[in-house]
Amino acid sequence: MSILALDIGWGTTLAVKTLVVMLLIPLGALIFGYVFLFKMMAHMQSRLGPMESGGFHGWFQLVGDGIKFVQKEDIFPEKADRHVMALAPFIVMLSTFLVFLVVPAGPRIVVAPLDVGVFYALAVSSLSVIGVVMAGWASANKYALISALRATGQLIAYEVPLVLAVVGVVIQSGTMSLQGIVLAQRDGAIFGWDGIGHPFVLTQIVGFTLFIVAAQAELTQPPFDMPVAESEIVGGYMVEYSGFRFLLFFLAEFGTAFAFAALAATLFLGGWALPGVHGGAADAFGPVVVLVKVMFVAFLMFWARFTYPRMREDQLQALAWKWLIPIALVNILVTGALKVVF
Amino acid sequence: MVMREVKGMLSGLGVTLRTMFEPAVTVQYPHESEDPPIRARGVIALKEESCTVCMLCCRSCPDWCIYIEGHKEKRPPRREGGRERTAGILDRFDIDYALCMYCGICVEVCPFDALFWSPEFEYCATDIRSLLHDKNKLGDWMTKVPEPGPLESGAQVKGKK
Amino acid sequence: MTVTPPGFEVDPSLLRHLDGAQIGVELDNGDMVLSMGPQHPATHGTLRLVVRLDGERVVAADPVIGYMHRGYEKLTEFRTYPQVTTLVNRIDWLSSFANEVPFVHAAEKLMEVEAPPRAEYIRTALTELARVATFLLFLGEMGLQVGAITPTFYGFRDREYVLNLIEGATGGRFHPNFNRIGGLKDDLPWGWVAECRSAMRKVLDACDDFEDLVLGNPIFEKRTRSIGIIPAVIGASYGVSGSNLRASGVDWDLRRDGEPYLAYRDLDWKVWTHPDGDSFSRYWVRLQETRESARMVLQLVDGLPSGPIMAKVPRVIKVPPGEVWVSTENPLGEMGYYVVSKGSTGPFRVKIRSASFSNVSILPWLLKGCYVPDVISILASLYFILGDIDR
Amino acid sequence: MSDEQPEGARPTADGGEAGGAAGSGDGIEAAVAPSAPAPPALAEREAGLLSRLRADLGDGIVEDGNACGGLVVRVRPDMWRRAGETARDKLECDYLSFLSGIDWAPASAFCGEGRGDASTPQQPSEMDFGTAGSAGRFQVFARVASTGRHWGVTFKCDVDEEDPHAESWVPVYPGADWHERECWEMYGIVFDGHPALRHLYLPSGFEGHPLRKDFPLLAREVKPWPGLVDVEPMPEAAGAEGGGE
Repeated sequence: MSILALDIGWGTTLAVKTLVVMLLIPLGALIFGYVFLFKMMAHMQSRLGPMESGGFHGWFQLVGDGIKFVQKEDIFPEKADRHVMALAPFIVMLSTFLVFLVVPAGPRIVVAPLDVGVFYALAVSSLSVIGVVMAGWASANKYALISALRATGQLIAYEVPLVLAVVGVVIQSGTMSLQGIVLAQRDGAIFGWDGIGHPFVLTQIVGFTLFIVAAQAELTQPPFDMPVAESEIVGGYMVEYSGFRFLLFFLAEFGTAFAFAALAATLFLGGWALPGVHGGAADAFGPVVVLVKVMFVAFLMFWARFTYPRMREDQLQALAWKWLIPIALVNILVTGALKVVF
Repeated sequence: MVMREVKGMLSGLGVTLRTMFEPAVTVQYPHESEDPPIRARGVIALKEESCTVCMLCCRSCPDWCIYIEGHKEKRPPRREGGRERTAGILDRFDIDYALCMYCGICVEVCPFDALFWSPEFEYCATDIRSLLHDKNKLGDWMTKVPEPGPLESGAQVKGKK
Repeated sequence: MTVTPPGFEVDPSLLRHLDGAQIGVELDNGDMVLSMGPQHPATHGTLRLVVRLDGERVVAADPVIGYMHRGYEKLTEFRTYPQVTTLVNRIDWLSSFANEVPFVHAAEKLMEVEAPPRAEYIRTALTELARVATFLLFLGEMGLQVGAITPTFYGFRDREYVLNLIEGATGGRFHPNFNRIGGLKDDLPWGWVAECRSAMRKVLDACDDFEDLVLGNPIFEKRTRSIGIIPAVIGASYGVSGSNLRASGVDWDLRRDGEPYLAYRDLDWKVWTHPDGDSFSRYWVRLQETRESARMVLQLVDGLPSGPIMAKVPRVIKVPPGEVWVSTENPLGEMGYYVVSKGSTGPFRVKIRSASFSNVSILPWLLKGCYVPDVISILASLYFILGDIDR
Repeated sequence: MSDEQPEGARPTADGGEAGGAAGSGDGIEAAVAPSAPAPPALAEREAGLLSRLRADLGDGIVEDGNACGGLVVRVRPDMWRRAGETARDKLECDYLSFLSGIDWAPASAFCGEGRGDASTPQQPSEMDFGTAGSAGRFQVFARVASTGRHWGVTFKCDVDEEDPHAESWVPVYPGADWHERECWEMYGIVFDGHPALRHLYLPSGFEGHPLRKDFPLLAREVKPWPGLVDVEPMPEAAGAEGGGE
């Protein structure tokens, strides 16, 4: 077991890798939260966003919020089911951590280069539904209950298009391991011309849009934010949480956004691969490249989040079953046929 | 039909993107502040000399938030043969800004033009009791009372305050 | 004596929407009674909506109001006429100038006093500015209720220009207190007309932004088309008025059809109606009316006559005995005052007819059989102000 | 139901009542202004409405009046719902503007004096009635309008003081539900035929009917009037209440 070819024993590498991942999520969530939720949203609404805390452009705002939440009291309603309610945020957080294990950030920088990478990532990402339902049911609050039921319907309904959107990529790259997909995109060629490799977003544009739309629904972001629709059910399943557990939910929300953006960047935009960069340099620049691509994908998702109103439950289900899934199937058919022909 | 929907979705995105690159409208208050127009009703200033303690402002205030106490004093007659005049002297003139609704009836109803509006608004206080401004505090506000601005063309200029 | 509110005893004949649901069966099907409010983000203030749900469908809704009741009609009996105008513009605090106009007209009618033309023009301009300010807030805020966060900030930003205009002329942003019986307190400051023209152009651009961002958005259309349909006849019998009734196809606008008041007859403007009567058409009608009002203000400012702004009125106002009913077209609907005077310096009895009171009284009928998210979009589209309901 | 009483002693013909005590014309102190000239006769449109109403209700109309151009019709209490139906069907008044009550008792008889509070306007102390008069202290009045024809009528009907009852308009205009609940809560007038007469604005345990003239306005009872202090009267005004009283 080695990282960057330094073999430093099994135990320590595992510790280093888990430490890196444990650091990655809060950091990623903070950066996402600050850049998109504060600054970009503010400027889109012709205001400045936080400017005071931390001097230059209020960078300390989110960290300050985090500290505030940590020192707040953790309240459990009297009729609530304490243990289930206490455990829920950790389950939602768990699914975010597990997704990062397979996302490669360089030729050799990956926590676990699984061969069934994509399959594993999508399977694990659906764990958060359990956490949401636990939170909604256990907090003995009518609004939370409605929100939990809505969340189940929505998250399950959008697992299917999410997976189908990825199948096109798997067909084209021939492998399910994320590392393999990235390499396929770097070395591939579009009908012979391999100037910039073959980022699947060009040929899989339908798959990419489906993935973004389905990921938006997985993250319960507008236009699909019924479970946390503040004007209808006041904060949804998080309504009874406070203090550290609410912080966990918040971090989980942005961590998952970071994870899905990373997945989309890896599957469709070629992960850490840059057209002219090979060997050792790829290792050095890899993470930066991935971060830039993740930021771009996240920009698309948050852009939709700040523009669109939210749909109603039945419209949302209708969109998933009547539109997204048929389109995904057609996309797979076309990709398969072209794969056979070329 | 679908094209109209897609166009609708994209035009919405266009609006938010365009606004993102336009300058924000926020005025960062403590550092830079928007100065209120001349006529803004921020605080009421009292010119003590012209007040004759006639209690009209106190009577016509809907919120009953003006407290006045005065007494009578003898004044030498204006002409030497004339009889002595009695003039009202103000002991206490408080306006309780915790109750005041800034309607301006007192300023308008005062027959001796002793009350003026000033656009000054930075007099918030931590303790509600200190919102009861007494005579001299209202006197200090007199320095902040601006000259009434020129009127729009076509207005009939009257000597109104 | 506790009386079960109507709709909470199960009467299957009324619930025509719910043919499928297992309503009317004697066994207690465990409907959930959900209380939305009085602290609820969608209820514009302190309206409490007790809703009986079957799953997410509303079986019966009973609005509970009165949290904001200040007892205005009792207060007016202890106030003189100038004091009542400062009291009365706090009923619909978003368009506060427009509240004073009918009361001042009622007093002027009783005293047979005519405000000079310049005062009438400035009053019309400020009423239409109040309408633009209220509707801009609605256009933004309806987006928020249906889920889009961004339009709210556009609404507030553009409303700021209009409020600065009102503050420049009257001294107060929210409560101008500029109306006097017989005219206005003061004339416009220098440069107000030019500023007004530029502000109105910004408002017209803002309306186009709202058209693209909210009205054209298919999701918004899905969320509001054919939701909360008010047929014209039922709407009128409940006393629904203003844009809500015009959205149901009733071509009735007091500025044009009622007794001529202010300077509306000198302007050319159009009354907008929409046949459907659903939430979408209410939004659409208000968007067109904002544009119409902005154009009206431009016409008013161009044709502003010169002259005095205050008629000859005694210093202490005593209104001769008599009764009068004056109602005007406020942004929220028909607002009217039935003033009974007995010749004293204050009114004997003032019946305040506020628009939102009747607009909201249709909710129990309207909300039967719709989903919880629809309740929110219907509440937002009716656009009521709590001060207006509770008086 | 109060039977048909002969007109109140005071002639309440169309013209304004005769002025009360001669105006003492000082300060806020109340006086009834000299009686206004008789308001112009009803415009022909209102007169047309009145004739159509009279044709249908016949002697149900006790008296009609002109409130600055608006038509006011007082109907017998037992014809109240019938008047509503006539307005809705015959006069196409599909729009219910409002429905409320009036308490004609003189306000100064109950509260306001004795505390030297000169800022409250002093209403005349004897009981007289507005346009189209009234038989007793309480009255229910409503206004209906026609969205198509752009005209409107105000109806009034008397309500007995000891046992205030009135027919409910809910079957005629469903919108009257809330108006009647408010009127019951504020004046104590019970509406027969109303589906669920319960509190609208006031908390359920509230006793008393606030809008009645004998119900004190507590805000003005609790706080002493700040103008009570020993003070020099305004020079040119004839001594309103003189030096400190």
